Amino acid sequence: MPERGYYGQFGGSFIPEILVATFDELIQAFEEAKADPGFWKAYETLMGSYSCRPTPLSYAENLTEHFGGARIYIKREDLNHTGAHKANNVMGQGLLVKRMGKSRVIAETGAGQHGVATATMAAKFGFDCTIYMGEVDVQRQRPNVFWMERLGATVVPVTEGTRILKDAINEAFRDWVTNMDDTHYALGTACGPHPFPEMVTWFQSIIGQEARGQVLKETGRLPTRVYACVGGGSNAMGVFSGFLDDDVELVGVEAGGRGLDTGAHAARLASRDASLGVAQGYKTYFLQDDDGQMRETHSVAAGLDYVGVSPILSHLKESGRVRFAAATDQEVVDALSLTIRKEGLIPALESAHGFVQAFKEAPELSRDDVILINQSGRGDKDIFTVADAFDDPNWRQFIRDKAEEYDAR
Amino acid sequence: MPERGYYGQFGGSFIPEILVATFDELIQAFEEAKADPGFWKAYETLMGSYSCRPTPLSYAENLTEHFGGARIYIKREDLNHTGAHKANNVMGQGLLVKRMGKSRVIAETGAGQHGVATATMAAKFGFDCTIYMGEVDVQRQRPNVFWMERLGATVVPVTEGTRILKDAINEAFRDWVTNMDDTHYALGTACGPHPFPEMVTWFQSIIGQEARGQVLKETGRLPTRVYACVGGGSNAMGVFSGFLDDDVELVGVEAGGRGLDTGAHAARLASRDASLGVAQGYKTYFLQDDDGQMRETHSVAAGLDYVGVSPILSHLKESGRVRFAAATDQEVVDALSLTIRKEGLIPALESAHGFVQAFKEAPELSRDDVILINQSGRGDKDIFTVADAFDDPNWRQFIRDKAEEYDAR
Amino acid sequence: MLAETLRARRQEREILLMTHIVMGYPSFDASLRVVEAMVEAGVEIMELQIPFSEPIADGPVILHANQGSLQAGSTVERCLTFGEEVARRFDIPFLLMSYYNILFKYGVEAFAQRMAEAGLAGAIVPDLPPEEAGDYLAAMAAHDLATVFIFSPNTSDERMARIAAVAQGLVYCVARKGVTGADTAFSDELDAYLARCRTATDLPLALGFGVKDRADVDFLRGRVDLAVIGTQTIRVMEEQGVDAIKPFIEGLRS
Amino acid sequence: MLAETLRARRQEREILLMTHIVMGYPSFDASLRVVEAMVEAGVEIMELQIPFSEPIADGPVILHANQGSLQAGSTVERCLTFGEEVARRFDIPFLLMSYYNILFKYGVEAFAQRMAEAGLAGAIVPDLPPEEAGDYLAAMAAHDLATVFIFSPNTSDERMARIAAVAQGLVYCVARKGVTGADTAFSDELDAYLARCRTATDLPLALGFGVKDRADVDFLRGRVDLAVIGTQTIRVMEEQGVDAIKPFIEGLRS
Ligand SMILES: Cc1ncc(COP(=O)(O)O)c(C=O)c1O
Ligand SMILES: Cc1ncc(COP(=O)(O)O)c(C=O)c1O
Repeated sequence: MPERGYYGQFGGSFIPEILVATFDELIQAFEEAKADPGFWKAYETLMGSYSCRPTPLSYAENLTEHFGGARIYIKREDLNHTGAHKANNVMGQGLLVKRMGKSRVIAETGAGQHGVATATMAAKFGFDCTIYMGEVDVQRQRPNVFWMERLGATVVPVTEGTRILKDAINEAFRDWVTNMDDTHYALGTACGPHPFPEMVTWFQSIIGQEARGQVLKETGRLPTRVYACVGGGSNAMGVFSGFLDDDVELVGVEAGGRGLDTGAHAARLASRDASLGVAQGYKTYFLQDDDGQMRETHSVAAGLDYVGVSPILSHLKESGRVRFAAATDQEVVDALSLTIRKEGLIPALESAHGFVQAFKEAPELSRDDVILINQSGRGDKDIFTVADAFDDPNWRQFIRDKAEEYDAR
Repeated sequence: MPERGYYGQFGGSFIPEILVATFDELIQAFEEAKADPGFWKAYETLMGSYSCRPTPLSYAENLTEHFGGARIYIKREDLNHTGAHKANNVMGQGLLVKRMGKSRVIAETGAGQHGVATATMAAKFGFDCTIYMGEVDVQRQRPNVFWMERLGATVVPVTEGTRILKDAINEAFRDWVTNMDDTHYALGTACGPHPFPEMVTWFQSIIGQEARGQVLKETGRLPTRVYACVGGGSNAMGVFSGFLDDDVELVGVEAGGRGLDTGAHAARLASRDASLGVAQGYKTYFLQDDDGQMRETHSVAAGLDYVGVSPILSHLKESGRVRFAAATDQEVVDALSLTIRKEGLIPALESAHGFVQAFKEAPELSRDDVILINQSGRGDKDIFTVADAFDDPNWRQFIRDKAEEYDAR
Repeated sequence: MLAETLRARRQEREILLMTHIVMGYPSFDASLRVVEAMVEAGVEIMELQIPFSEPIADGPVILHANQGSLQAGSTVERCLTFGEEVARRFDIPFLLMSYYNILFKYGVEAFAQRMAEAGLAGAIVPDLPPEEAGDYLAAMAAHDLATVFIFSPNTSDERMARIAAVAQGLVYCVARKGVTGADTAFSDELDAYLARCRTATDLPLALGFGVKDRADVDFLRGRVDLAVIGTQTIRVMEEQGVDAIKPFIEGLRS
Repeated sequence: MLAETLRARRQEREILLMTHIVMGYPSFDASLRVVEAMVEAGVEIMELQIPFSEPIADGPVILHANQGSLQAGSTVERCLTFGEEVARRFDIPFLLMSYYNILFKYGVEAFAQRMAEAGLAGAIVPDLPPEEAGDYLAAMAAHDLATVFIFSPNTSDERMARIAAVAQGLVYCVARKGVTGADTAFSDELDAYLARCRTATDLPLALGFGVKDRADVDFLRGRVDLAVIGTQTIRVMEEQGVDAIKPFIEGLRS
């Protein structure tokens, strides 16, 4: 029996018996791919020709001046095809699916970002594709649903449970349990049963590999600190991977929502509200009640609005290797606003969480210090959410006018 | 007196006397920059660290299979920061503005793409920024207005004339005539008075330079044909620049709108409806009436919806070096749809015009042939327009629901 | 002990019935009446599911019942009390069924102790494969509780043997891929699979997933020891009310 | 010839007035009544603008008048007929003003010939710098028409000389940066600029852009030969009607 994927006490593989053989097959395919240098090469080639890897490292000169402390560098995952780091994982899994000879992919999606990325991968590779998405998310993220449909994917609104991301994951597992023979479940983050946390991290490690080399080349030194937002943990693990063995402080930033003391947040590692549990196939910190029922979470950023967190990050938290913080919705909007104005960059609301903490700490550091922020995605894909976050009256009027125009048809 | 920028009988500099000195200064700065190898180097460095140049060349394997003719390659300008080739021109002009010591930039915008790019450049360089945009476009392109405002730009709705792109250009000139001392007008395409056609082409030539090397490296040969959409002509000139001296057929594709025989189009070079004229500071083919008054144009793609066209392209048409075709709105939506499904790529509606003609011609060619399409921008920035073009009822419902949600506040 | 009980019953009847309810759905009152009806209708053993917010292996009907129960306010404690109540009152074995997090949060040892005190016979935990089950196996063994595990059509022979080594009471054979509640085509194709199951263990075999009427049960006669009726009883209750359950169950074998 | 006419008038008056209308705005009838009023009020010369869809150098008021005229259906032909009509009827020189595309599409030579036949004195084409004006200069010269060019505050001395070499009739001095219609601060700062203009040419100098009332005209007395009233008469007409124009013009110098 293959390795079960534990990181300290976290991880594992808590799956229905019917899926065990499928996971065994996946683990084997993944192990073979890892052992085959040609596979990583093919992955890099694909990402270099279809997406735009290596993504640039941008020096945020104006923000650096503004805060007057450490030099701030930004890793530009927003420039990936489909607009976020999600593409890395998905295209990697696509190659693996081809290797396994399967013809269909399924995925969960919350914000829609991973759904669009998966539908894109499926179009490119010629796979059938079904995306599970909580009904609440289908309603609020219609633009992404529109694109998934154009890409040829079937988007299934999940009407059970809280009708958001975690329910979409459950539903994807239900599909997989039925269709595992020809279907691969392309999980979107470094969570879930083994080998997903490791596999997603592996594909995302391309971020950290590139970033390490780029920072060194650009500044002649390693960064003092690296910041990344943490939803499931894939972009954070991706960038952190490049620096785990270095004397570099790693900081994960979770969704503080309306504040850690309000309960309306999604901070598993930065708050005291989470506890160890087993759900969705793996063991980690979950936001759950005393009975073990999962709680509702809240974040302005749909992609961070999740009850669990990568078991690898739980382990790195426990071992002290990664420090965790939380950013509130309001702080996120402010940091986003500042970044747009000062640098002409539009981080995704998710990514902006990392910026918040970096901005808090940059002034404490000196000009000799370098900090690196992972801009996991671009915010212009989320105009509806961002416009609401900024509470823009002109936007509301535009939508009303548009609705009237449609009504008049 | 500096060169006046004629290409055959096209081009020139028909400007009010008050701007002559400003143009002289600009021409001089541009000539100096061109002569300074360090300038181009700085430009490349900026585009490599802030945007993601070189942009990839993607092999469209599925489309190639689908059409069964020439191998189809796609130059990925959609992966630029801000989502289109417009960034190349704008960042280049930004460097020039810095060199000239000015502190404010203005620009016209139609679709909003050039406006967002300019506002981004201004944020990055710390310039004040005013964007002129026809009132009609402000209404239909609100998302871009939203981002420009977030980027710190003042967006001025132009309420005169037909209230679209050409009127915004006039208005930008009116601003410039007043504020030329500290202000640069960052024109968005290879049109307008000298040196704009040449200067914009120069910055955009980075596309063709890269693409030529990439196609050669990838296929061991030059493309048989290169396709690009033509609004003002900047992305077309950009990619064509790389192949002007080669035995490569260059094809520019204009907006055929509802059809060339309906009058509702923007085909200056591919239709017989245009004639030689002088407006907005330069001489070229314009869609105008017998009195010389500009006509209304139409295209599903706002960025191609313009009365004039680059004087360099008019010249290349006259000399026979570039062939021109037109794509109708319906053909564009179909080509867009196919490209999304087959390749997971979402070209902008503008860019999709180039795809239409390439798709018409690919089957006539053999597998030995290589064709290159310039994907000038990404379509997901235009969800409102694209959703309308696809006539998606779910989208309309989403907007209605959203409007109700806002009404209920 | 559970295995013996079931074997004894099997002497009396060619096929046994195991039924399933989600405790607290739509209410604990209703659950009690359903258990009563089932026992009266002669079922030999029952699964009592403690609802979980993420029931990953369950199909829409049971999923919905999980949520309904939670929304109505059921807690783990209330479910355990209910289990104790029915175990004391009715003379058939009851299994608890839930996802591992429920046990884990409760404390696996404490959970097992509580089960034993309540007079329950054992448990089924569908997301707990034997590889992850060390603590659970120890605790259940310490309290003489049956650890029911699952075979599936794509469980290898080798793995079946390994599962059988830790299974207690009975083995639950999943009839097919998929979640609970979908139709299963009962055909001879099943035979090869069930033969493999039979070779792997001499525990009583229960077959579930999609058993819904008398024809299905007839088909299973001679092939397995127990037929599991899960989703279908919830459907009957939802569509025809609690009173319809007894005749439905009786009709499956009469 | 135009220069002589103007110089002669300048003997009689310390400052001449040049006024401007957009032909066909709001109607050709109105335009005719405005010309009449202006002539009666004693203006020495008038600019008649043929509207263009892209009047790049004009400010909002004149821009709006261009569009209003076009929307009301005015054509180049109608404007030329109007020009001919007023030139025959009133005994002052009339200049055509328009953007180059109007002349270019008509055919520059044909346009000049038509102007001459109509008895017009010359033209101002604000987007046609001398460098681009080869055909135009030839055609205008062939028909003895004045080619009015423009000086601006940032035109260099050297360039003024080059412009002066092809200018005919008068030189139009733009008072400041900006488009027509905005306020101009008439101050001594202008003097240095006007001195440069004066050095560059001995043609009559007209100063425009922002001249709006008697104080402005008074200021220009002795500094230039002509004050140009452009935007302000359109404003007066729009706000107070055609009848207000005559008293307005008369008030500028009385
Ligand atoms: C742009 C972006 N960043 C971050 C995340 C969070 O995911 P993860 O923590 O796996 O990187 C998401 C998820 O949708 C995302 O879209
Ligand atoms: C994506 C894209 N492509 C093409 C164009 C047309 O401009 P040009 O012809 O200058 O490339 C535009 C203009 O907005 C654009 O946004």
